[in-house]
Amino acid sequence: MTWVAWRQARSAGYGLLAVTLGFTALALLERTEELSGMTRSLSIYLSLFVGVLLGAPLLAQEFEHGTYRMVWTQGVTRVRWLAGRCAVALTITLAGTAVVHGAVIALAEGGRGRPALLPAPVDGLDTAGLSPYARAVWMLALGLLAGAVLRRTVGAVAVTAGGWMATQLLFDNGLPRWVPDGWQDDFWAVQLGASGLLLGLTALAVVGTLFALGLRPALPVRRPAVTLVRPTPIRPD
Amino acid sequence: MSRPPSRVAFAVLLAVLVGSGVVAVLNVSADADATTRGIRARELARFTATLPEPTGPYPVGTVAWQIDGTGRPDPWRPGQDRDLTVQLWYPAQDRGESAPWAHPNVARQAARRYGFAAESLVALRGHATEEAPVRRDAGVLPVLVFSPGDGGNRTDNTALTEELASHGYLVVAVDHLGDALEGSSPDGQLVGRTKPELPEDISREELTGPAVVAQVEVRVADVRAVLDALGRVAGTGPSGAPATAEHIGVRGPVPVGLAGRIDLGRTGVLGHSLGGATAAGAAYADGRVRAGVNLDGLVAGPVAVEGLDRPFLVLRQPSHTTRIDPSWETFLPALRGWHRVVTVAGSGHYSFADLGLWARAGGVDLRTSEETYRFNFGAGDNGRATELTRALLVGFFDAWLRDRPVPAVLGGPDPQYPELTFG
Amino acid sequence: MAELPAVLLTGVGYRHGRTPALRDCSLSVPPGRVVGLIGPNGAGKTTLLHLMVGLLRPDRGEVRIFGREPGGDPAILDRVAFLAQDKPLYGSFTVAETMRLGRHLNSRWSDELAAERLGRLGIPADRPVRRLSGGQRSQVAITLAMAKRPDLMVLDEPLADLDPLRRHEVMSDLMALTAETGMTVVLSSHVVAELEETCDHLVLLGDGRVQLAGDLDEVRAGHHALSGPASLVAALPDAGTVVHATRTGEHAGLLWRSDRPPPDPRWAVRTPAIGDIVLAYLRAPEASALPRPTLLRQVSPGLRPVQTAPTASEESR
Amino acid sequence: MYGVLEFYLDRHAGIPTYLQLVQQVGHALRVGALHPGDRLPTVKEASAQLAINPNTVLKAYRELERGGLVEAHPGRGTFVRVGVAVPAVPDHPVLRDQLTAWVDRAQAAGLSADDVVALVNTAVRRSYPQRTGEVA
Repeated sequence: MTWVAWRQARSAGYGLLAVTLGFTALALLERTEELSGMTRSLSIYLSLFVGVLLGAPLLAQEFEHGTYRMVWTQGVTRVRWLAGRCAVALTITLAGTAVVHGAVIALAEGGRGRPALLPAPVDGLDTAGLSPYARAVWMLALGLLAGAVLRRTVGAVAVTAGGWMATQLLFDNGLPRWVPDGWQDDFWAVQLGASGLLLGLTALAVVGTLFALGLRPALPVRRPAVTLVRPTPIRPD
Repeated sequence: MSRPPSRVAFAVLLAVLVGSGVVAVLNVSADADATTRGIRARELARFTATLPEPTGPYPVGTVAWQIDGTGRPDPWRPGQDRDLTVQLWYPAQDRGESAPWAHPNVARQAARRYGFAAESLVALRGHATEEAPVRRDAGVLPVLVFSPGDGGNRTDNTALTEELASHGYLVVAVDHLGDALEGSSPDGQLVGRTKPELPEDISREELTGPAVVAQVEVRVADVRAVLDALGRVAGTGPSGAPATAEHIGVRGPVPVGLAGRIDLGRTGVLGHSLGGATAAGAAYADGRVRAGVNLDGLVAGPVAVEGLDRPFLVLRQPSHTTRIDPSWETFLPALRGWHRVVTVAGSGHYSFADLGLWARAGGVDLRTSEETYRFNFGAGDNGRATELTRALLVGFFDAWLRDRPVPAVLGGPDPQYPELTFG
Repeated sequence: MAELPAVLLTGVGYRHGRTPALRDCSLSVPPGRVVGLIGPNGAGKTTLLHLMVGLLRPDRGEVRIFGREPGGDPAILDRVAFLAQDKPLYGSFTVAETMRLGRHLNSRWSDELAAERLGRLGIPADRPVRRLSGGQRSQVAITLAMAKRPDLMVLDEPLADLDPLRRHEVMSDLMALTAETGMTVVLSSHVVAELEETCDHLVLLGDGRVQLAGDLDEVRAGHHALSGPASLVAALPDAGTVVHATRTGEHAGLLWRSDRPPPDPRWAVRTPAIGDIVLAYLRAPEASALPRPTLLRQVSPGLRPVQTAPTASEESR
Repeated sequence: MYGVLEFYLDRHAGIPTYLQLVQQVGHALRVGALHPGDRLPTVKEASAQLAINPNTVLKAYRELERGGLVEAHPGRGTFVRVGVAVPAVPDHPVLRDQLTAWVDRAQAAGLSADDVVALVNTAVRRSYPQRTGEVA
């Protein structure tokens, strides 16, 4: 399953690799005062790429090309197939996010010995700490859900992009306002709170995806017990 | 059972996953660390802020006044007259208890803005005695009006205003209310900033654009209103008698010996940053002004093109060049009176304000990049920068308001002042 | 233990949104049969096949493949191959990669079978699927299904887009594999002639309902083409049913369903061709001849559902 | 391999497929294309070659077995019975030669191939009234 999942994610993976390299190049460019903070502030777009390149087409393309009928009738259950594909997509997502995050910290800002932007927990909510990872995972899951429900790549991409903007709005405007006063300066409280929120949304999206695929996980469905009986032969007179 | 194990693919996947997990943990902890350092700097900057002792021969007295803006509408507070608050420093007869640097309301809020613990600034005292009688042997006092930087308060440059007072000047610093971030009435009631904000990343062109010009114009009018009010104070009351001058539009105690000692015939203006532009503008607009100093500020309005025919001093930090400030390109060549452009090596923009003295101890650097820090606070010792600025200001005004010889510090390169370059 | 039916549908209903696609479909296919699923376009063939392979779940009734529910059960997934009508494949995969996919996802996969068949058909292994001709793509898809070595092979209109030579190739390989493995095959078509030589079991689907289902010989033996005076029609015995009748003047021609021909010697009796039987049923959508399979009886929930398929003990009762 | 016998299918003959296979085995024996002891194509080979249901082949072979012509050796295949007594045509060279000469004469007399077949069928029907099929 691993190979199949990787083979299917390959082109999206290369796309994301290119994006990652782009960010690394940006980070190397970010050496002058004018560009200070550029890589970090642009890194919010990584999750958009994750959702649009990796998440949205993952299921939408299967439906659009009808290949789900081929792959779901192989000897591997839908749940296992989806788990395999998600595992690979998740790995690519986390690796890409880690590389870009690392480029921000080590290349763009590490050279100057201190972060360029105020990474106060509330201000740095969208680019610092755990939230880039939580955000990327959330976008992946949203892309999956959109693909499973809409079954069209273009639509799924559009919904995912819309979801990204909504998330961005939430992080820019909503969340910083709602953080209670005492937590404003507590990095872990703010990060865990925000990431927890996103991971909660992710979990909902995953459950929604499973439902949309007709898979009812973990919910014990009580089916009426059924017994087969032979019909009593009726002797014609 | 011929399913070939895809162990290689699985192993690669696992390795990448574990690897990125490790990198992620390192990244997150680096961010957490950086953030925590930032918070620590902001939260835990508990230090003892100090101001250097004035070097002049006289002790210093201080008092705050409200100047009524009767008949002059306030552009930043529609429907109100443009009232102003000013702080006076002057040579005092005796040295008494030092007054606080600023009212606790002002100090607390400024500390919060800088990321200092409130006590650091609330506990800070200058070297002036409140309402002290004016020094009798100081003679008639030349007047210097000080305009602080954009958002600055009347006490933001106390290290300089006290110094000038200790050398025998009446220094009047203005709270441009509605512009000052922690502007306040004489009794410490805060008046918020209501003027329209200039864009944070203001472009080179916008720097001399109409928005800036309009704001400087308001400030210039403020300075002229202060001069008018001082004129009214100078012309009242018997010499030496304390008086309250409500009928002349000035509210606040007049220190013993002040009335009649205000020599508006020898008036200078100076200011920091946007206040520097105000100084240049006031010198251009008001014939009463005989000399002016711009401390690392731009120039806006007609003066930027037409220049001045009176003595004018420009102090700058090394990064403030015509490359980032186009106003100097036309202004400097148009100066026709005695003038100097003096660069203070190692200084930054806030080296000309009290904040520069506290930047390191207050940990302001931790939240900006090195380059931004250098622009704001310089690479060198701001104590030394303050020392040099004081010497330059005293020397300049002594020369042009008191007819003393131009001192060595202003004369040109001097081995005693290796930090100063002229051009 | 008695052999479980390869395919067992009991009272299956399915709706696409509000439109009913299948209504009360019941059928039982013994293992080893080659089943022709015949019906006009839109009769619900594809829906029925999707239900069989677990791509859809019935709204009502039960689907059992070798006694188990299809779709989620890996034991069944490994035993069932499905070829959808448009023969979907990943266009970016090469032929070899497509086969590698089959090998990775199926435990009974035969590399030899795949390599032999693709080599014999001259399909280049390193070419991406999207650059193959339509016929070659179909052959790759069919190979993917065959190399899985399924116990039940479900093919939706497998011959629709193939020329006669390719049809022969496909059916030849399919029949060889059937002979070799004894697998059950279900293939759909709207052309009965296409399947006459290959099928031994017929399921006729009309308008979402199973009209006719059974072994081809039984179907043939149970129907009689009668011609004779129209006046005799009313006197036909009750033990049979007129599926379809035509009248020209005093003469009547009918398809008569019964175990034996009518006793009246004035009828000219002929054994009808399977194509004629199918045609007669298609012309009379209300007619149906169902060898009623096993019935389902609901047991109150809470009782342990012990059996989901007939077992030896059931059989011997 | 089934080089010995290759089945063919006449889809328009109106004769059930299994019966065509049965007839072809009988015909092959008569013309000497098959000999006692020869192996018939396996069910897989035959159904692949003709693309027909293996059960049809099985049914034909069972029919042949019932007629005593062949016998199945499980695991090895289906073989023509060794002791089978077939009035094999090769055993009657004189009759064959005479028929060949007769056909030559009919051709010389201007009869078409169809005419010849019709004549032969008439003769066969007269002498073998129990038989129903056509010769060609």
